[in-house]
Amino acid sequence: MPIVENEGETVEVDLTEEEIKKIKSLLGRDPYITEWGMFDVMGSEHCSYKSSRPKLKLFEPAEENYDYVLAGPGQDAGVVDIGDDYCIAFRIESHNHPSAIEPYHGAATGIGGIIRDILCMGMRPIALLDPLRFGRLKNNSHSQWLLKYVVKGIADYGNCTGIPTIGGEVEFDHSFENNCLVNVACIGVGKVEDLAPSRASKPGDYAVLMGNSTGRDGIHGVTFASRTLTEQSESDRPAVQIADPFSKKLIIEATVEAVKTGYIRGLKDLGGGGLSCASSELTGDGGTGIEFDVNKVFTREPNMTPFEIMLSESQERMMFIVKAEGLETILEIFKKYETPYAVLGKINNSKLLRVKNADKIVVELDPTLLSDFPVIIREEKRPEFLNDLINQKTPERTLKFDGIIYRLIASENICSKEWIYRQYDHEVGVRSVVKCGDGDSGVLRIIGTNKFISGSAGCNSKHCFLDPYEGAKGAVVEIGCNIVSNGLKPIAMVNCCNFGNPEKPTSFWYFSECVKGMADSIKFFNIPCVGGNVSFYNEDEVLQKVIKPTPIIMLLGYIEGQENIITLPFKKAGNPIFLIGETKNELGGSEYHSVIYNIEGGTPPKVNLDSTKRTWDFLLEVNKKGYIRSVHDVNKGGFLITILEMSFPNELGADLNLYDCFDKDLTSEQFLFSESVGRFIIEVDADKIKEFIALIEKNKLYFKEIGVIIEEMQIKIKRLEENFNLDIMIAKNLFNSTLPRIMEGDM
Amino acid sequence: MNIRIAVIQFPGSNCDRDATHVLNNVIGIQADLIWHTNFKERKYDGCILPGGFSFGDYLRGGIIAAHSPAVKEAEIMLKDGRPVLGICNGFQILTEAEFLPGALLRNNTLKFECKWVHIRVENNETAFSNQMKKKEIMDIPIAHSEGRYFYDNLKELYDNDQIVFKYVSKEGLLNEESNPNGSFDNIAGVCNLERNCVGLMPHPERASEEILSPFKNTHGIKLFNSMVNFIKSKVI
Amino acid sequence: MEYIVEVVLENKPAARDPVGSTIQKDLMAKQGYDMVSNVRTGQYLRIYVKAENEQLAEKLVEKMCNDLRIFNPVTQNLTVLSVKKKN
Amino acid sequence: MEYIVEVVLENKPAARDPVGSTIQKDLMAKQGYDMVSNVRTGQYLRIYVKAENEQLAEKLVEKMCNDLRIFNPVTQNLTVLSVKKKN
Ligand SMILES: Nc1ncnc2c1ncn2[C@@H]1O[C@H](COP(=O)(O)OP(=O)(O)O)[C@@H](O)[C@H]1O
Ligand SMILES: [Mg+2]
Repeated sequence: MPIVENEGETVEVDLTEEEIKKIKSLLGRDPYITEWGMFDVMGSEHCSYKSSRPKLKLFEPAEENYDYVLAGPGQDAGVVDIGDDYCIAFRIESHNHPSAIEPYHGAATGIGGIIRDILCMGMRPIALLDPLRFGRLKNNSHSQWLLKYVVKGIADYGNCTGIPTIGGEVEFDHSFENNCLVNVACIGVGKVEDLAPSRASKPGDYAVLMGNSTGRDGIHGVTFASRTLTEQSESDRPAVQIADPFSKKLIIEATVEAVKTGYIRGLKDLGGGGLSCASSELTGDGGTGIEFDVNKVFTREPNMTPFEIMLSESQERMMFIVKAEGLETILEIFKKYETPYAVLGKINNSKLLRVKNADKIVVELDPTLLSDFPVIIREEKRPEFLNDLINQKTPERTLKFDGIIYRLIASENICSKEWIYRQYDHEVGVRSVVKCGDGDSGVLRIIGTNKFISGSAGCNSKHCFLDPYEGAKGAVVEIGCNIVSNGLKPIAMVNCCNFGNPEKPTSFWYFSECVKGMADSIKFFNIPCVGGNVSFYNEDEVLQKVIKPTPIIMLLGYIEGQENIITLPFKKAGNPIFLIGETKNELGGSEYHSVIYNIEGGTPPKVNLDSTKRTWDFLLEVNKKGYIRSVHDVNKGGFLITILEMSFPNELGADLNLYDCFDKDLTSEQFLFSESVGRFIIEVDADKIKEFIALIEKNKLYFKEIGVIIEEMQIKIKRLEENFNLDIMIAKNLFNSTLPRIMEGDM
Repeated sequence: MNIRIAVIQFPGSNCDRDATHVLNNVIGIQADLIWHTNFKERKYDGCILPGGFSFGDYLRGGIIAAHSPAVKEAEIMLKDGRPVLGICNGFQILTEAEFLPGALLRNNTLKFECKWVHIRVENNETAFSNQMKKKEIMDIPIAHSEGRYFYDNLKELYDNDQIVFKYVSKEGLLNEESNPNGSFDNIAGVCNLERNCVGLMPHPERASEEILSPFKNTHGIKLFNSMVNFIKSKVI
Repeated sequence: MEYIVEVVLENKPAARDPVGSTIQKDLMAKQGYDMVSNVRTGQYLRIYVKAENEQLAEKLVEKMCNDLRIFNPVTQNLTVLSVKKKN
Repeated sequence: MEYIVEVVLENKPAARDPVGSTIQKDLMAKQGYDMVSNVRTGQYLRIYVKAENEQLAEKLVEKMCNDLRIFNPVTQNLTVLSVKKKN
């Protein structure tokens, strides 16, 4: 990396020679050393999105095209209006690299960061979600260690701050062995009038720094996150921060109370780039300027240099832009919560960020220079190995169907995730209406209204690996199905793109295809993308191993009226069971292939956006009419796994007659195990079958009545080439015991 | 009469709003959220120490909050017979303040446990259980990592009838499987000798509305109704 | 004068030590470290305190730990490991 | 021969210790013990281990704590406080 200097001080910067030249010419002089540090941080992939920005333009502008979007991409969090003066903020972020070397504090500070993003919109954080990826678990102490401490980190932080973790997702695959993924999402609620922009728009306002003291921890954390994890990271180790959820809880309460006074004009959290990023963005976006002395910043260690103070990424700090007349009130609130603070200075109209160390100027520049880094156009190329992979054939079946299904239900990717969500307080806040395990999404009530929101997040990395465009579309469909399954309507999306090194054309191709897939599908569904995050360099340079492409989709659901909320468990014997949506020969990337044959290839699922959209609309309509009693979308392992999952909670069985239920070109195993997306299993009220069928025919949806719920604890499968029974208690035991046995036992 | 309840907010409390919501909006009595340094007992008929992580649970759940001025005010209330309830972290605070016997240790699972359990009423003559039947079984959730009840003189608890709730199975059986954290004798909640102070690990405020209960009931509300009844009957 | 006093809080035997036994049983023994027969865990505190001399520093810390219930007498024992002058 | 090895795992000196600073600030200082200027906390382990001699006992424990990730060197340090023969 190039070394730059000024007045005898030098610093290593992760900038290209071209960028260095451009910075000098824009500034008209050599930057001071602290300014170099700022350019370095702001120019990192993590802050500048220099590789990804051209692709992210594919998402249509949310604020312009959707009237209920109050804040879109570019803000700290997306915000949507849900009526009656209430709005919802949400966002997702990755904390992959820190978690790979320090799973506990890495994951915990990830939660800390995403909470701050919601908080600094002026909203109260009310829910968390955690999509995760690790290497295979069984007989792998490294993966087990990562899972154990990542979950503990999320649990300790979320539980202590009183924010329920209402859902998440986890996949285990060898490609994540050395690069685990820890994505974290947060949802917040508030009144529209409390929305705080990340802007200092009015001269005369005060800039107040609040929260923990500034230390030497995490200097250059951002640059670290944007570099591939190599041996080099060993020496970067102190870059992982120590989590402090108790301080965060006080900061949350103090901030929410401060916002309620109406005296907060702007608000920004200190994340990547610390004080330099926060102060330049606040003034840059507000068209203003500020001058302050670094000595005003309260530090944890003596003798910190201006460079260190401006670039420290110490956790749990916020910058408030306070109306002059409200300063005293706000400071009183900070005193009540005993959160340290410093009034840094006043906003002015100089359009300059000017930082002094006593008499010496250490920063003096136009803050907008920092935010407009030039993009880099990256090369893209489809990997050659894909053709062979997609043509991979399903080996000859030797096992019986019941044996296969028992193995699938006990496999890492399909088994119950209760071992994880038990450790999360998913009920604090008394909002959780559909709790972890009861439905495909976490549903929350908005207290004081008849409004409900929900969140679900994830994607299928194996599908995306074989076909990133269809895989990303499939992710939008799968997450949308999760929302619709519980009776809510998807209204907005955020995403977290996890990919390899963008400088490598194949990695960048995966990213590019996934963004296209996401953008095309949400446009079709009329769902705005209100935010996102990109994490590149999830790649092990030494072992030449890249993660499977993982475009995590998170959707926010909304509905008014408690009667619309529906859950997953079968409710009553005698009710008929329907399979909606067509099953195709799409075993590529399926759990069947991976668990039974240990192969990754085959034809991956293709998405039919049109029929999916009509299915969603239909489901929301029949649900309103009260015709259906339980719903679960079909996902990993195929629809029999879905039926088993619905049968476990109330221990009800099913009698299935599968004759004539699928296309003649399909084999039974393709029908049973394909993971074609956009399908649902639905329990219909026995008294409403006629009405239900009439409506489904009117909507011209593909459907089959496949059987009926029974009291007996068996799933009886008839009229395939072999009839077979599944014992619900055996399957349930396999489903529930897999994770505890691996994590607490000896596997 | 106008009943007035204080819900104390310690730094790090996080079920304070939840308890206040149930008292105000479900039961319909006045409950005020009060910052721990501002609490004055005079105005209140009863008080609740809510769940959460006071002072981060750093060092030990409840220990730092036990030194708060609010706890001294609560002691005054207890001495003149007014009801004081500790839920979860509040229970830990009450034991650390020695208003209640015993201590709450790290769960024997060594993990945070968030799930619905069943508890059985052992003593229905306290300020917070007088609207329940003896041996009644209630559905209620827990969410804690330091909830293993320990006391080195169990006999004293039995002799004084201080055990209020025990963890049991759905059918009411006292066994190891129904004990979520390794508590001595499946103890989930205890009271003081005067019966006006009760602490329990489960969260009644999360079990007071049908919409939140997987069992579609409101068993938790009986604790709060008992408190209201206790306050009213004392006044009459 | 400033002193550094190291103390350890441990569970009394009756209160058990699930952390220690889990580390010994589920971690060490299973990974082949069977020469470890027992593990006990505790909370360690290093307290930096101003006092006239070593004895007083130790006394003060002991008194404070009792006063403030730094250890819970129902379940824990406290041991002073060492008292050193800070340099 | 059986040895007793006492070790402490704590956050690296440059890292924060929110537990320690909360104990110092919100418990000790507020209750009048303002002669305490700082508190650092850690996890204490007393390990009973069979080994040939003292040096080997210490080595073994250090290796084991590293191997089994009883602590994470990214954020924590391990200090052996003492090694004693068990009697
Ligand atoms: N990492 C996690 N954190 C919290 N909850 C999780 C996690 N992984 C899975 N869950 C929960 O487990 C349940 C089943 O998840 P999953 O198997 O991914 O659902 P699906 O049936 O849609 O495939 C959901 O309630 C989900 O929120
Ligand atoms: Mg689903």
